[in-house]
Amino acid sequence: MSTEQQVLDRIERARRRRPVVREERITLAHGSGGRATQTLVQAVFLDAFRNPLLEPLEDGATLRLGAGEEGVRVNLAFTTDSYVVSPLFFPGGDIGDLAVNGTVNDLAMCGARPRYLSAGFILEEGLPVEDLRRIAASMAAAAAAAEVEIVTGDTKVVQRGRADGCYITTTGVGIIERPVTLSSAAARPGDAVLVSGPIGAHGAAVMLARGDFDIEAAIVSDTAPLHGVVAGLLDALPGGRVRTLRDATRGGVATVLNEVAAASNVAVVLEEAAIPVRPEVTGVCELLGLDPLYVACEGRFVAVVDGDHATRALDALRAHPLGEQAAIIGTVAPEPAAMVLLRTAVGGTRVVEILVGDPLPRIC
Amino acid sequence: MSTEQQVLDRIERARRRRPVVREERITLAHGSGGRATQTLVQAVFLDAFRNPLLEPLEDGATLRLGAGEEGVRVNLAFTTDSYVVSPLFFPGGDIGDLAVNGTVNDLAMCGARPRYLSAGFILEEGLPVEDLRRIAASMAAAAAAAEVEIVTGDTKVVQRGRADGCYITTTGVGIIERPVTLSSAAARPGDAVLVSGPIGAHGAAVMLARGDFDIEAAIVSDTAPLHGVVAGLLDALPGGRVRTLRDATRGGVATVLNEVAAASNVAVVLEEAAIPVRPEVTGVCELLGLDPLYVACEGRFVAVVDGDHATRALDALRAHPLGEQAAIIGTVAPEPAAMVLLRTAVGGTRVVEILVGDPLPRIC
Amino acid sequence: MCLGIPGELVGPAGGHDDLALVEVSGVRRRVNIGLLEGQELNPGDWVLVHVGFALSKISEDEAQAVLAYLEGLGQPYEDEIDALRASDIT
Amino acid sequence: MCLGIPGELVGPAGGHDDLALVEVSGVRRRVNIGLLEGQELNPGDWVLVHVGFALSKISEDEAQAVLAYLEGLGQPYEDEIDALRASDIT
Amino acid sequence: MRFVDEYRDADRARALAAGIAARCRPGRTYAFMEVCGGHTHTIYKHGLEDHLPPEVSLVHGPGCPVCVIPMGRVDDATHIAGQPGVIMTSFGDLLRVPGGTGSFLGAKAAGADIRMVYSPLDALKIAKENPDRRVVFMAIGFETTAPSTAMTVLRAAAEGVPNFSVFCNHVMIIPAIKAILDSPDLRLDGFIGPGHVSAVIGCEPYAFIARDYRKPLVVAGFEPVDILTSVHMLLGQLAEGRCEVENQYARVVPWQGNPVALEAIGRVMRLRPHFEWRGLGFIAHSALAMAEEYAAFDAERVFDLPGIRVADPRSCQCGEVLKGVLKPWECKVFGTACTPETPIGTCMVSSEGACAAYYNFGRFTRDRTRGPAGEREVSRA
Amino acid sequence: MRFVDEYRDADRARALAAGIAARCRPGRTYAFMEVCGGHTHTIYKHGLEDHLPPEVSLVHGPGCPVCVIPMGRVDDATHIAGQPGVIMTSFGDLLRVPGGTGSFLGAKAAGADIRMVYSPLDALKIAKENPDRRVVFMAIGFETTAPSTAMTVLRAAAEGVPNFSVFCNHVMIIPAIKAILDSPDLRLDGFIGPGHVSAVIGCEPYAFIARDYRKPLVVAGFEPVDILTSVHMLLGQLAEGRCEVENQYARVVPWQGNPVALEAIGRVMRLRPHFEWRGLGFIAHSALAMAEEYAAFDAERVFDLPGIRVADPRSCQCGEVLKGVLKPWECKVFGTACTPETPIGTCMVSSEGACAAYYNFGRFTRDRTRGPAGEREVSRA
Ligand code: SF4
Ligand code: SF4
Ligand SMILES: [Mg+2]
Ligand SMILES: [Mg+2]
Ligand SMILES: [Mg+2]
Ligand SMILES: [Mg+2]
Ligand SMILES: [Mg+2]
Ligand SMILES: [Mg+2]
Ligand SMILES: [Mg+2]
Ligand SMILES: [Mg+2]
Ligand SMILES: [Mg+2]
Ligand SMILES: [Mg+2]
Repeated sequence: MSTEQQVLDRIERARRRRPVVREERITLAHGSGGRATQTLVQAVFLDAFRNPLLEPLEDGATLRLGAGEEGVRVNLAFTTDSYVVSPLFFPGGDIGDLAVNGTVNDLAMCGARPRYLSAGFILEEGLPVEDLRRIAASMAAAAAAAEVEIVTGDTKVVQRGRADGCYITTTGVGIIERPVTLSSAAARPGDAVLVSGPIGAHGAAVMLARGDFDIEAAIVSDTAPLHGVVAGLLDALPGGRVRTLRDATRGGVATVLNEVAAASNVAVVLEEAAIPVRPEVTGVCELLGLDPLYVACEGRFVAVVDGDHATRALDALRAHPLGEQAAIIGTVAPEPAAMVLLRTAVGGTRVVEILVGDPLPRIC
Repeated sequence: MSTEQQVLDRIERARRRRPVVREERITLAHGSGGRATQTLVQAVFLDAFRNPLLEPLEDGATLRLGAGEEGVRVNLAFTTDSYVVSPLFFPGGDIGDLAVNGTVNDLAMCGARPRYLSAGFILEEGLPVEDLRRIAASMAAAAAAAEVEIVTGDTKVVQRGRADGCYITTTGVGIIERPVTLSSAAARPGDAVLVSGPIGAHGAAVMLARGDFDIEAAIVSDTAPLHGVVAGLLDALPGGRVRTLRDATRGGVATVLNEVAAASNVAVVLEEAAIPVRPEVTGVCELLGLDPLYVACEGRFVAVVDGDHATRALDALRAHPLGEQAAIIGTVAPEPAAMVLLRTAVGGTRVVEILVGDPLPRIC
Repeated sequence: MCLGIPGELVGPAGGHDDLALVEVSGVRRRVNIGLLEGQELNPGDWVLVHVGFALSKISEDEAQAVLAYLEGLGQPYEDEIDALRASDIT
Repeated sequence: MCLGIPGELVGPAGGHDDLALVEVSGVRRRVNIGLLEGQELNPGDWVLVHVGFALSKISEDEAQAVLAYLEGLGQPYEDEIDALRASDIT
Repeated sequence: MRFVDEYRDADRARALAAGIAARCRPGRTYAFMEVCGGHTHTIYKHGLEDHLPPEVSLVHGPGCPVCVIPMGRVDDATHIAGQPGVIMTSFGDLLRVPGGTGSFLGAKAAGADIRMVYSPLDALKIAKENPDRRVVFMAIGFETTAPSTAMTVLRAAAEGVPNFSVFCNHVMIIPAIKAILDSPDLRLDGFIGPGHVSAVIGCEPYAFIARDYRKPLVVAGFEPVDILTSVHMLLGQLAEGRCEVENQYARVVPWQGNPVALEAIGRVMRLRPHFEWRGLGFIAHSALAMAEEYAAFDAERVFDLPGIRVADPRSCQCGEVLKGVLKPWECKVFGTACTPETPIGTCMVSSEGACAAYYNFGRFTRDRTRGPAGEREVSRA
Repeated sequence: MRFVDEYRDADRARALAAGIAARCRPGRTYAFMEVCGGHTHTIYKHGLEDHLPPEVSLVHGPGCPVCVIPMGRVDDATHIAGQPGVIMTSFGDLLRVPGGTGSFLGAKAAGADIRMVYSPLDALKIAKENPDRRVVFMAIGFETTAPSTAMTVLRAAAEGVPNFSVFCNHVMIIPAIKAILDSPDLRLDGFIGPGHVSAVIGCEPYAFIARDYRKPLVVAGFEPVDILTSVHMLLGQLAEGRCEVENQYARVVPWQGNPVALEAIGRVMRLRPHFEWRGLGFIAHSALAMAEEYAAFDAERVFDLPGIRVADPRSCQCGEVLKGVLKPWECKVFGTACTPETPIGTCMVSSEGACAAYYNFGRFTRDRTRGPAGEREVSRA
């Protein structure tokens, strides 16, 4: 083994070490959705709460409930997300439909039919009531579109300067009606990796909406409920042929696929040229020195499916309006385990790391 | 009818009018848990989200889920609360156990056995990681004590000055194993009203912990999980004899009982001398001009039970360590409907209104 | 606003000369006693506290006098007391 | 840091004289063109944008020259191109 | 609680009720004004009217400090609160007081830094902790509270706290009582005198009421038994044909008041030639301003104030309520448009305001034919 | 994207790869230093080494502006950021740069107001929007960036923005290259010249490299085809025995540079006698300070700075990496203790730092026997 190889192996061992939070204080990086978030969640929360349902750290937990003595079971998906996006309103959406769609999508990623949502509001003193009405109206519209009901909630108000207008935490309950075995740990060599549409629009739209960069572009958020397009995919590839579903939110496609590669102990090999990105999103990323692979989507997901049925999966995605521009973007290989590689457009190969640091604006 | 009577009737009609938010901006009063919160929730959220499960605005929603074709049902309680208490740590507890107990208690108030929690964290940049560890540890301890598991979660970080250290939103799922018909609308004339212990300790402890008032007193929060003492009560009075359970959090006993009186269209008549309040809590209230009836508890609930079984209910409560100082504090009368009256210690009778305005410190 | 609370002096408070510690039902607060300058104040004395200031020293004798006034009500008072003792109101 | 992005001048931007609007893949940003003082700039011209300033005007001719250089690689280039055209890599 | 519980005793209250009933002359009615909002609060909070026979009615007076602030002064305060770098401090009661341009609560929601304090000393502390901000204390209150403000200013001056000032709205009870006595449309049989004001000013200043207007006055404490005792004492004076100033609250009120407090007021403040009272109009020599010597601490001089008089809302009848001419429920908007949640008048804001006290506590205590579970009938028997 | 996509074309890259391989003399190896961190970034981000034959190796140079900032300067900046009323602004790359007393990210978490900007003009805008705050721009960068800082200071002076200042850390590439050429332990066959620096300074300043040190240099653009072309051109010079400064990036780089930019630097800044470079030590005349004339905008004069030299962590080998003496993975802490998440050295922070670029993008591109799905073997065939 060459010296360099030894170094690389040493790195891989370091990457698999028990995560430790080294910082004394929470920084924005801990909310990036990338490595620092993972570290914090694992070293603080998982460590304290450890139980078999939480442990996989999937988009949601799957609850298997017994119904009395009959031994009949109901399988539920249960997931929560807090939404702190700034600004509250942005092209293509607002914190309200984001809070509904985001949680609906996490349920969909568990293979569940989303049914019920709760909504906890933390409002900042001074928020215009009219803004809150708009947010509530767009939550209602998003809930109707996703066929879920908001059945319980809570409202708190904090002093001016203790929030940013409005934070919303939605929690979803969905019913898992199909016999799915979806898991980030289920990807196998030979599988195909698909994305349901062009990536990065949500994050780019929110960044521009903040106005900090003085950039104008016709980019609208991709926020949308994904349970419909997911249902089509699951119906087209029954019997465990869909291995993994992950919506590519904070941290983007790169981060989600790193999590899949690590959990499944496989390599994911992406084809740069195959990854759909809208030109305007590319433009914003070039201007700001960002990589679209790390920019959040709120209506796009990554699917790992049986490689033999990749085109059927693609057809199923494309049959739905929200999957019209779906693409096969890569494959799963046995090695190098726990890594994502990218064959670049220019013909090279490089590593795609999980998002590190870089506190981008709050995008969800 | 006397002129005065006409005025009073006019007022009652006004009180029942469709709520309207008159303010242009959210104020702290909208988070008080009292009248302004009710108005906001009804005029904005209920109006936008309206559905039969949300409509009663109980502590949680009851979900009746079918299990496949067999027609077997699982009844779940589903509830959410956001916790924004300041300071994060206070005598007797912290935001962590509060966030677990508060949601466990809302499930218990639905007659459910609490099972699963989600936790959404909104962290402020700069929060000491050590504080977060303490909070997570106390959540874990509270979850263990309440026999629930935290099975899914989310972590966001907002910029310094956009939160107050840490906000937590917990959502709970519980299983309703008994054939209960608990509802705020179920109180009937002749029923007895009980409280599970001395009131107001939590709110008083948090107010003092802020240090704004330069007051010292040996008051610790009453935060505790109530499902155990509730279970004892439900077992002692089966068959719908327990009409209503409400934990007396924001807005205190006065507000909760006003909600019950309004929903059930009955009068609740309280006996001031019978209401348990610790002397120190009385002292703080006197010094600050507060009424303990409006001060929050986080480990106390109000029960409305069949009047014929009031003492059995009292015995059941007192049999549990968290109900040792339970008391029968009043009765339900037919008239004046939708009102709470108090027979004062000095022998008079007065109205007890729902909490209005008065932005007390954030206590939950 | 004109809220005044009787509190027991339990001793001097740290810091300023004008500050004393007052206790109400086991609850302690520092109050300014500058308005009682010239009056003798000892632990165990009671004062009336208003917006953080001791406004007045409470006279135990006068306090008893109010209650004594009731005894002086004479017959109506006795009758009432008897009636009350006879009935048993929960 | 030394990130420079080619953008097309699409016209003057509001406000200051030194500001112009630049477009990159349909994305517009105001940039300061003060560093190109004395050079003729017209809509349709391309500039290199660095930290909000146009640092250089891009020469189309020179841009073509780089690509033309490849043609000059001669045989190895032709061979390679043929080989590539023959294989079909997904 | 000592000096509290013993004055809330039901047995004593019922005995007094019997004594009061016994002192009423058949066929005659009695109207006593409780001058002070604190008394109004006690009366309603404890349901004291249940202990009074129908012959005795209590009339609420002008002594609620929050209620008498005119809208223009609230607007001035809101204006100050909106100046750059200002921290406005006030007692919690003021938050919802409506001015012409909204309330503190609204201004706070719109961005002003307005903080509640328990004591003027807390405001001074905030000033010391925030040397780069200008901290203003919105001072309200009768003679009870003015000494605390004065002492705070003296301390600010002694310690040299340059960023602290007081927006002085202290008012005085005697001119207000005089205005009421001079109003033609009110028939009163006596006064329940303001106990805590008297702790400062003593009992002497009320002498003219007994002497010139021939009305008895009993300086009263704030517990239920205090008030019932005072009513009993007033009935006693009337029965015996006396007309005096008596002191029921001698445990707290020395006959001569508190000379230290009076001196502090005298040093720091001066009498205003006149001052507007909400609903009552301008009353001469009825309020205090900061003295010239303490101009540096006077928010009225530190800030440019709009100082615009704002007429009360047309529907507002607070003036009549403050004078005792109208019962709260006789105001046309009471309990419908004007509620504690959305007050139109000031009397609906403070818990010492007659309208708020009546709305929050009192609305079932008088003239209700149906009692809650028949209880009121019992307690009045 | 125009002027981008055509330089990322796989066909062109493969043709160049073939051309490069063809120009390598059997048995000989070639080491070229890409001076600029932007080039390092491109090389790894696009996996360009896959297109190079084993005979050609690229050596990463000192041209990463974030990497060369010494710890003491970071501490000075953090000190400024901690002064009352200060808003510190900087490019995002600087957030995680470790100083002796922590990073901006840590200082921000602890309460400092530190804001990312895209342009120094944004910092000036923040200053105008916050007249009561002191806004400091942490200026870093080579000659590419110095003109933007200079123009911003000229605008601040013209508009009279008194609360704006610049903490000037601009460095110059020529002295650094010279330091490397003078170091004994490095064998280089030529230089890939920094394209964007050259857009300002032109190509003439590199003449001494070809003339005195006999090393060819090709000023290169930042797209993959640019870099491969430059390597091809360097091999061409070597094959032909030439040793010249050539300009591959003529579409952007005029031979004489940008005279307006140079003039702006000349007006606003002056050469420092010496400046410390992280890992490289003090280099004479290698950096710019604000000129006397613009002292009012010079954070080094506006603020008292600790100015303490802080030794690099013992385990840090950034100096060797910046000089090209060590490959990133030869540093003992690389990828274990030092990662982009927890950088020990600066080279692990910026995406232009060799360690970060190698860690994030490169760790599977060289010397891996097993390729992903056998693909790398194919692409190199
Ligand atoms: S009801 Fe309102 S407006 Fe009418 S007198 Fe009372 S406070 Fe004034
Ligand atoms: S691995 Fe870290 S310490 Fe070592 S040279 Fe690279 S940046 Fe410096
Ligand atoms: Mg997800
Ligand atoms: Mg989730
Ligand atoms: Mg999610
Ligand atoms: Mg709630
Ligand atoms: Mg509840
Ligand atoms: Mg709840
Ligand atoms: Mg609750
Ligand atoms: Mg999440
Ligand atoms: Mg009054
Ligand atoms: Mg370098």
